[in-house]
Amino acid sequence: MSDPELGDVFGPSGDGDDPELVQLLTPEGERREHPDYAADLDDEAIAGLYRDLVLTRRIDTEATALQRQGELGIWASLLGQEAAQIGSGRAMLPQDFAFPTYREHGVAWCRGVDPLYLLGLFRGVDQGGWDPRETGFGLYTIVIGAQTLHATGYAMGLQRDGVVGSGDESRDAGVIAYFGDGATSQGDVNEAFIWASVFNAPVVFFCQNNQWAISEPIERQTRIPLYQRALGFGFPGVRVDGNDVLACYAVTQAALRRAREGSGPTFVEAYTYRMGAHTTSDDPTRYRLNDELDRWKAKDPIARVKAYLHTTTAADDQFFEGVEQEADELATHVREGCLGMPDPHVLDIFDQVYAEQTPELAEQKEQYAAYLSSFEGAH
Amino acid sequence: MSDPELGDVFGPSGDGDDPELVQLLTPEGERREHPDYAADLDDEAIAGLYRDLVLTRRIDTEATALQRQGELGIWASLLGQEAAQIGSGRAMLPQDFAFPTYREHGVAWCRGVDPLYLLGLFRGVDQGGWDPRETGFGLYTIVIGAQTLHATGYAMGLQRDGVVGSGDESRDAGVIAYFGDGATSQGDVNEAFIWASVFNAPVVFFCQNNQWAISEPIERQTRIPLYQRALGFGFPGVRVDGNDVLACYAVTQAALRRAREGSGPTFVEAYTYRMGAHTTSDDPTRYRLNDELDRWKAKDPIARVKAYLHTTTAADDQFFEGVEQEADELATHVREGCLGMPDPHVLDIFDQVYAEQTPELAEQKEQYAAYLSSFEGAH
Amino acid sequence: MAQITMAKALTNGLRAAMEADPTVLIMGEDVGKLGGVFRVTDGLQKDFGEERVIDTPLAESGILGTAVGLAMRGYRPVCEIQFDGFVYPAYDQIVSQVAKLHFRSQGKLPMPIVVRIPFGGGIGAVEHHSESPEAQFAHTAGLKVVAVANPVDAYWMIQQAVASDDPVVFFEPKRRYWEKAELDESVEPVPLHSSRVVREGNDVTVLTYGPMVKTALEAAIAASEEGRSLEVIDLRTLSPLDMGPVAASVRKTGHVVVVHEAVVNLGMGAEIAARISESCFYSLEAPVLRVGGFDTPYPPSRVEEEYLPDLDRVLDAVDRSLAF
Amino acid sequence: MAQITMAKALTNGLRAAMEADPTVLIMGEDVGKLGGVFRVTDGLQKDFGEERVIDTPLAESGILGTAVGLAMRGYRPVCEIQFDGFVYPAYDQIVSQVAKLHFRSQGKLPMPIVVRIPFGGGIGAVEHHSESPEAQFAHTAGLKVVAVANPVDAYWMIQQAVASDDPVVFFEPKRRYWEKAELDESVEPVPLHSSRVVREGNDVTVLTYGPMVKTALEAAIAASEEGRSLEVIDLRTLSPLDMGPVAASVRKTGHVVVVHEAVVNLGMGAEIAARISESCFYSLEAPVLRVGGFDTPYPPSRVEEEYLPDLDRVLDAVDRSLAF
Ligand SMILES: Cc1ncc(C[n+]2csc(CCOP(=O)(O)OP(=O)(O)O)c2C)c(N)n1
Ligand SMILES: Cc1ncc(C[n+]2csc(CCOP(=O)(O)OP(=O)(O)O)c2C)c(N)n1
Ligand SMILES: [Mg+2]
Ligand SMILES: [Mg+2]
Repeated sequence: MSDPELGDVFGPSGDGDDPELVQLLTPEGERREHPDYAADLDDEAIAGLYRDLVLTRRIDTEATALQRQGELGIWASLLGQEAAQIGSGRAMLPQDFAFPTYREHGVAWCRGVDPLYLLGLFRGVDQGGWDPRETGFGLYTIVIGAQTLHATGYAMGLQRDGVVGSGDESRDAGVIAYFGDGATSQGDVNEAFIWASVFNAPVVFFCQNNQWAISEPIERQTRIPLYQRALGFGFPGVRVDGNDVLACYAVTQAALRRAREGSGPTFVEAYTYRMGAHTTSDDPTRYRLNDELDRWKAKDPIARVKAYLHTTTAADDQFFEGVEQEADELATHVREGCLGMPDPHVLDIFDQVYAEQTPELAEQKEQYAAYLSSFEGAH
Repeated sequence: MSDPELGDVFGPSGDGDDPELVQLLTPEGERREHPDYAADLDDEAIAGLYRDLVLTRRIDTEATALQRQGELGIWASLLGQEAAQIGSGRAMLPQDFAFPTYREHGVAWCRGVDPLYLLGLFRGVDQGGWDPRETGFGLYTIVIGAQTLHATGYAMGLQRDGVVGSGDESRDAGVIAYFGDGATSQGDVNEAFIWASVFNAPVVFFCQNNQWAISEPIERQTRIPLYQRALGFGFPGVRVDGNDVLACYAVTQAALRRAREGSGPTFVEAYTYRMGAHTTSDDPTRYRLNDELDRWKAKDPIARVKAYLHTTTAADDQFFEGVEQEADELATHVREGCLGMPDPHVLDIFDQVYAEQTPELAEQKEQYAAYLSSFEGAH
Repeated sequence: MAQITMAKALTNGLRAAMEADPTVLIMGEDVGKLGGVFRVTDGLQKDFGEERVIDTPLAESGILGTAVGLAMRGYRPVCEIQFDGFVYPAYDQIVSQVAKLHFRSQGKLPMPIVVRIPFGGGIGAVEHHSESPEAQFAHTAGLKVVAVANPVDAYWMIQQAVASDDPVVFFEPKRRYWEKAELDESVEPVPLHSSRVVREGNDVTVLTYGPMVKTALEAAIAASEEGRSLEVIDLRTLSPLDMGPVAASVRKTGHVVVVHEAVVNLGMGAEIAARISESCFYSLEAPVLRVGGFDTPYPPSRVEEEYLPDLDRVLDAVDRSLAF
Repeated sequence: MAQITMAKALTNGLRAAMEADPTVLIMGEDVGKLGGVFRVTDGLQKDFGEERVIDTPLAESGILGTAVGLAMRGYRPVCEIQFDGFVYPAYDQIVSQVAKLHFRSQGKLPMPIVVRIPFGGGIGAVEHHSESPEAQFAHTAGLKVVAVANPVDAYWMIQQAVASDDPVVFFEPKRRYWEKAELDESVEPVPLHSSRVVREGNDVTVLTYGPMVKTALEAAIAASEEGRSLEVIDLRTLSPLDMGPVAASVRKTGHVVVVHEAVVNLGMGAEIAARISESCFYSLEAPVLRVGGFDTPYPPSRVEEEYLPDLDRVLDAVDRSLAF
């Protein structure tokens, strides 16, 4: 047994020219080749991704502003992580299913979830109003890591439904479990790895390593690169430039294909950065330095796509203006929708606990309704 | 991303001539060299290990018999796992600390715990009467995996006490966490790996892969060799022939040294076999075949040491007879001690809940005592 | 009619549920070839295959967490927890996910999951094998909780629990697994969430469930020899509680004793006592008395007989109630 | 004397505990540089170093499990759980290890661990950030459970909890973190496990703890304007309960209302109601009434004001009690 040299195992710094990091588009907007991965996207499709990125960021900006104005209780910004989310989200087929954390606004966008639903949750109107079955997008999960087991179970359900490895590409389906770098320390996440490995479940573990879990840097969760975690469980792990939408798309697509074909799980580490605060309640100046932020600003996920598109014919000024205008309209939709959102009624919560209401709870509702109406006379 | 060939990663069959499996003594009793490991034991010391093995097995046989006769509620036999336990247990220094499961009777032996304490637990007299601090041997832990976190925390305590990597070999200490193959699936165990790795804690994770978790074969817990789990967490993993006491000793000693020196955790997979039932309540004929058992019988951990000792001058017939006699005496001690063990008194349990008794509980005790004594007149 | 044990009644009930609905799955540790450590799933893997009877990795959070995903995909997982004391690693998934997903999704994601838990003491086991954690689940909104006391109920209630679109924590009294009764399948079962008078009487109402129903009935027989008439109610459902038969009985007797193995402090008896005094304040001639575990961890098995409520302790409480 | 917030009082109390005893450690998520999401551990890592104030990996079972090992090695870990709803992954380690090791070892392994849990609602948070899980811990023998209601108690009780050789689950009402009070350190604190009359009155006894003490006091003021005199008792300790002051009050008033945020069903109110009717049966002029959460998961924050017990609901219960 030789002592491990930590330097040996700690791996890449995450810079784009590190061979371990899959990158197809440099921060400067230049395309790169990779031996194993290529994005099957023409420039028009890339322009589409650009639009997704911009619109997603706009939702985020608007929501942050609404929170500042007291319209949301809290907001978890995805700033800086748009490429990881749009790239992976667009790699999904309609029959696939995503299990998000609380920050996957870009994936929600790809799944056709109206952003107002996301705002509703952070406003405190409900806990996620969209239909997971219709959208193939699970409810936001706040307990760190819990959804990775749900994803694995769902993937086991796909196996039992015969829609894994059937050879019918229009039916075969896979699952993506989203989670953060911090989440990799939770028992549940590691149990999900074991389950997925043992049952060869069609699930992609998509970890957005944004370098921070609230105030804790990645070193508090691991001493080797996270994608190598998969080695311990017997399935492939890959680190992708999480700010490169093309690479995220290509890597996720390959992993999802593998899943749908019945070749089992894959761990994807999207190496990215949380540009904002953990949530609007957080104050990152207490624990991290500005120059780290500046270094990552230079790797912005949107700027590089824009730079690339400028070198193509797929996008002209009119295109960029059109996207801006769409973003403005979306922002209006988000703002007005948020302000106009009706409050829930307390009596409704009694009906949402069980599929089959209990007499106890029905009685509580009745009594509380009577109590509430006793005030009405008073006004 | 290339598809993983399961054949590539599944690794060795566990046969002695597999290069991945550290072996220093073959089933036939021949010594082997290993590039990384050597047991610093002369033949006399090996004779001592032989004695440990035999006595441990005798405790086990006697306890099983006592259970059959109704004297114990249940017994978890270590049959077949003696070498893993004696080898690792004898590699410990007095200042080290072991965190066992419910099956580490051999380690208990090495730590000087009177076997009667083990029987007391399985008889239902108490939940482990020995003193963990005096013996450096924690209480048996039945909730699978929980003790691996305790071990890691204890190891963090050693770091804070300045007895890790201080250079003073008489003080520097390490910890062993024992657990089974099934336990590797528990969240807690994986969290322990993360903690130990992140804090570089002086802990040896000693997994006795006895191929079964009650009725479930190892394939239900992993699809790669267990020792490779460590790769995913950034510390070394090694697979040792768990039926070879010399190899278990050497590998554990090296791992403990590393721990004490401040070089962090090691995962040791002792590849062995549960020769008996899971416990006396179990019926393995329901789920496994006899020829597997037969194959492992040929690898018996005691027979090979005996065969080796016959080739040396360290052990003559008198020695072997002496060990047998000691074993008989030990069996008598165990049997008589068990039969003579006083039952606990129910009123005592009230005093064992808290360090500082609560008035509530004191009152409950008083009332119950009064209630009990109300029957005394009746007899 | 043939006599059947509770364990076997559960097996038959599960088998019937699996035959009736192909989405019913069984998952847990050792539930396959071994048929579970109590043999409740005996033979089911052989007949329904490994896809429907799943030997899982050894991790309870994983069992419940994957069950959630399977339920989202339209399956009805029946999860076996090997022993009461091993449900805690799954506690988070149960209380924060299983219990809450229907609510979180406003009904879009029902959670038809059954969590089977062999519970209670009296079998001479080592630590963690004799716990009674039912109150903690009953306190968790979003779960339904039941406890069975006899083979007939076991047969029907497990099927009703599997058919329920809500998550049901299903407690099985392991010391009663081998008790027998006649099972007439043609007799219609009562609803899952109903309590039931199992012996009529006039002097004192004894409320209990699971393993203690038998104890209470034995106490009632002993009491009747002394001329005291106990009415015994098997609560059957712990959440929601069915207080109708309870209130009727209390109005008749004015005296109540609640019996369970769990620690008295914040055990089911606390809630029942509170509710009875809310609803039957003027009928009570004595406070509701509670007989149960002391405020200690479950003790080593050599003293469990003295720790557990027994016939004498029930009768003692009856005496105290009547003497109040 | 300076006014101090509850959060700051806790910081000062922890600081004092760490100064008094070098074996005291703080561990949890974000407790270091950030000082915890509520800043309760603000500045402690800077002053006591990373070895004593440990930013842990993100895993609650890991936090409690390693705390057990540290306690075995002679340390006194104070574990922060970031929010109430995140204690469940650590539930197994808490109920099966922390609570039981003293018992298992017959006193050889004391577990001087404090589990700090910011709890309760009213802060407009998303799911899992407003739970009140205290009853589940109070039901667990081997744990001691307290809840603080004001800065002065917070300052002393955290020190008493750290000094305790038994494990203490320490509930901090997060909506009251920024409430202020004067702290005179020269006034001797009362014992940790004692309840206390915080306002005297004659008509109805209001029993509560944690965040609802303030609400109850406000209700008492409002009631006094209508000529009703409420006696408010801050229970402070939930396990063991200190029923002495409670019984004295009930004998005086004959009317009791228990108030907490937790779900009523099997909440602390159930146990308190059961005990009061056991010990004060003839003093009660009405059943003990309970005001608390409905049997639903904690709802979205836009309705939490209506979900949570408030002044009006307390007064309503007071009216109902008096009208009984
Ligand atoms: C079980 C649990 N513990 C603690 C928290 C509080 N918490 C919310 S987010 C967070 C950090 C998560 O970090 P990471 O997984 O890296 O995701 P990120 O927020 O960076 O996207 C923590 C500790 C939680 N939500 N759940
Ligand atoms: C958390 C938990 N779940 C389930 C059990 C029941 N149980 C006891 S031993 C065992 C199998 C353990 O297998 P392994 O870890 O391989 O250890 P071995 O018994 O083979 O030594 C199980 C499932 C338990 N003790 N704890
Ligand atoms: Mg992160
Ligand atoms: Mg095993």
